[in-house]
Amino acid sequence: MDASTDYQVKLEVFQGPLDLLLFLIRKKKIDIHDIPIATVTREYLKYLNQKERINLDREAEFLLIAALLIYIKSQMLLPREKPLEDEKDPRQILVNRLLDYQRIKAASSLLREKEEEELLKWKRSFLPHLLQEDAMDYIEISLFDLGESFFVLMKKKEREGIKTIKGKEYSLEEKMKEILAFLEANEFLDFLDYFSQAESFEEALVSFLGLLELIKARIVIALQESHFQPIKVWLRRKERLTNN
Amino acid sequence: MENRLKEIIESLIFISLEPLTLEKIKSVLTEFKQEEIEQAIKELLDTYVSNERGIQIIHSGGGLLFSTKPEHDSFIKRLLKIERKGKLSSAALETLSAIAYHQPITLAEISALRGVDSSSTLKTLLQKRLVKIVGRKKSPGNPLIYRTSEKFLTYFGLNTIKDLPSPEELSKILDEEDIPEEEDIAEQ
Amino acid sequence: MENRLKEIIESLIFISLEPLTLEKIKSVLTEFKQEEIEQAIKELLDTYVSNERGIQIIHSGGGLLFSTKPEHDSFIKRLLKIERKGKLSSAALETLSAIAYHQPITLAEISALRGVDSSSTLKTLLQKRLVKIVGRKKSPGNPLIYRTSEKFLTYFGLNTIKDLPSPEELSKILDEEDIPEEEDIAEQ
Repeated sequence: MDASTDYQVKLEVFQGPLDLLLFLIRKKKIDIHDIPIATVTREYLKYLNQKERINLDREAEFLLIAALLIYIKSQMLLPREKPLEDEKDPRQILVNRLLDYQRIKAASSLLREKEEEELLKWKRSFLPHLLQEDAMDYIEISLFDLGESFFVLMKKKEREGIKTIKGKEYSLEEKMKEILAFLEANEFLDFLDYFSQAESFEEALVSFLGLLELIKARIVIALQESHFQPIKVWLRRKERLTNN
Repeated sequence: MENRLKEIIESLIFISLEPLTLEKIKSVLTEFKQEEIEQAIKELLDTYVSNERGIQIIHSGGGLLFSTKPEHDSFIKRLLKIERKGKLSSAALETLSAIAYHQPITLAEISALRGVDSSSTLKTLLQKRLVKIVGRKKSPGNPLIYRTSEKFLTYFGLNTIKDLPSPEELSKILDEEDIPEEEDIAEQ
Repeated sequence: MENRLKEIIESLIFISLEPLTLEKIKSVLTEFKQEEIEQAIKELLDTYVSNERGIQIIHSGGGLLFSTKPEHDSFIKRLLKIERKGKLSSAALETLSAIAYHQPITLAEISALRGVDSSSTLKTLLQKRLVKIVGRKKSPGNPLIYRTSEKFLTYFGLNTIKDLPSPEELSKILDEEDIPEEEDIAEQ
């Protein structure tokens, strides 16, 4: 293989600096346990020099390994009185990392094969037809789910953009009357819409408490068709009518 | 070839989200003659009738679909009950997350956080012993206050409640830019 | 009676969205002897192997699961109007391998193993439920630790994590491997 074809392999094809190093070692048919560090460093830097479009994060990762290579090279060049013992070989850290990485590469090509096999087999993602069964959306939850759920909840609240607190005072009773009046005039009340109209956090809170009271007193009913769907509030009387 | 056609149709019925109509089957299997397809469907249905099978193909909603048999209903119910034991609805999950991150907390506070009345999901969590009552708040009405339980920790494999991913860690993980589409794996 | 048991088990496997384990089958079918159940499962699997069927029962993720056959893939894609199923990115696969072979593992450890920052890949894997958080490491900063999930097993058609070759076996595979042609790598 001549030098001109060397450069046809773009840096982007490599997963990272270790991938590039491994590639160089394999290409030169070098024994991974006995790396000619000077040659490899030279080759590695040659590849790095053709960086055209790699982003800064990636560049830093590649440079980090370059620094390690140069450091090892300098260690190797230091005059020694007697030959290095194996564990003192400055290359050992690099060799270990490469061996670990090589195994990961091997495992990932194995997983790729398995993935390809499995993708040909289709499994159902829905509950099959049951004779008389209430299919509810139950999920197995992980710690990540729990955290994510909280995160989404907080984001939602942030977006709802509860406005600054004003001095005005709101009475619970007034709010309850207001909600009832709204429900008399309208079919139902869209929960989020209603609260987004609140002028202040305080007003939203009082409205909310008022609504809770009305629900508790079984005057109104709040329904949500499914999770993350808008919550609608109905007068109980009307709700019965629609059911009939 | 005929057998292969029968197999293909069977797999299509299996994977279809809705009852699979004859028209749909024909429109997918364009390389087969219509009569061939009809014949294969007939034979497929016969196989299911004659063999002792736990599942069946039924005509429903204008198409074909797989279904269990009524006589196995009680066993299926038992299985579903077991499968759901360790599971939570998404509403319960949300409630649990609100409690985990805001404990000690009252029901009104949970409901305010979620924007939905949370009393029934809280009840579920109490029944599953993932949440416990730890006392009353010294405020009007003296509402009960809740915390996550020891079982909650075991369920998630945590040593202490401090092991929960912190809101900062969560935003670090979740606020990352979205990954380009081509990396997505299809939902299975 | 025996046939009935086979039928019941078939319907249970069919109805379960996740791989159905032998333990679960036994815990549902308490009125049957364990040996009877095991025998019936064996016979059920034999039926599927010998008959020409469009669907099959596979061992995956520690249990039994229905799936279509690989050879019908193209027809199913036509039915579902899917061009191809998305594959994981190489970065995602590499990260998964690092986790699978070094679990439990922290993000910093994953990044060190790969030589590249792996936070956004890890996020993708968490969202795809292929990886889970299992607690914190007792080390400075108490970082979160990760493991592969049950879905990881099913996704790759593994029955248990032990189905993966051991690190020693991997090294052996590597030693036997030929030096790849440069072109091959360039195409990746």
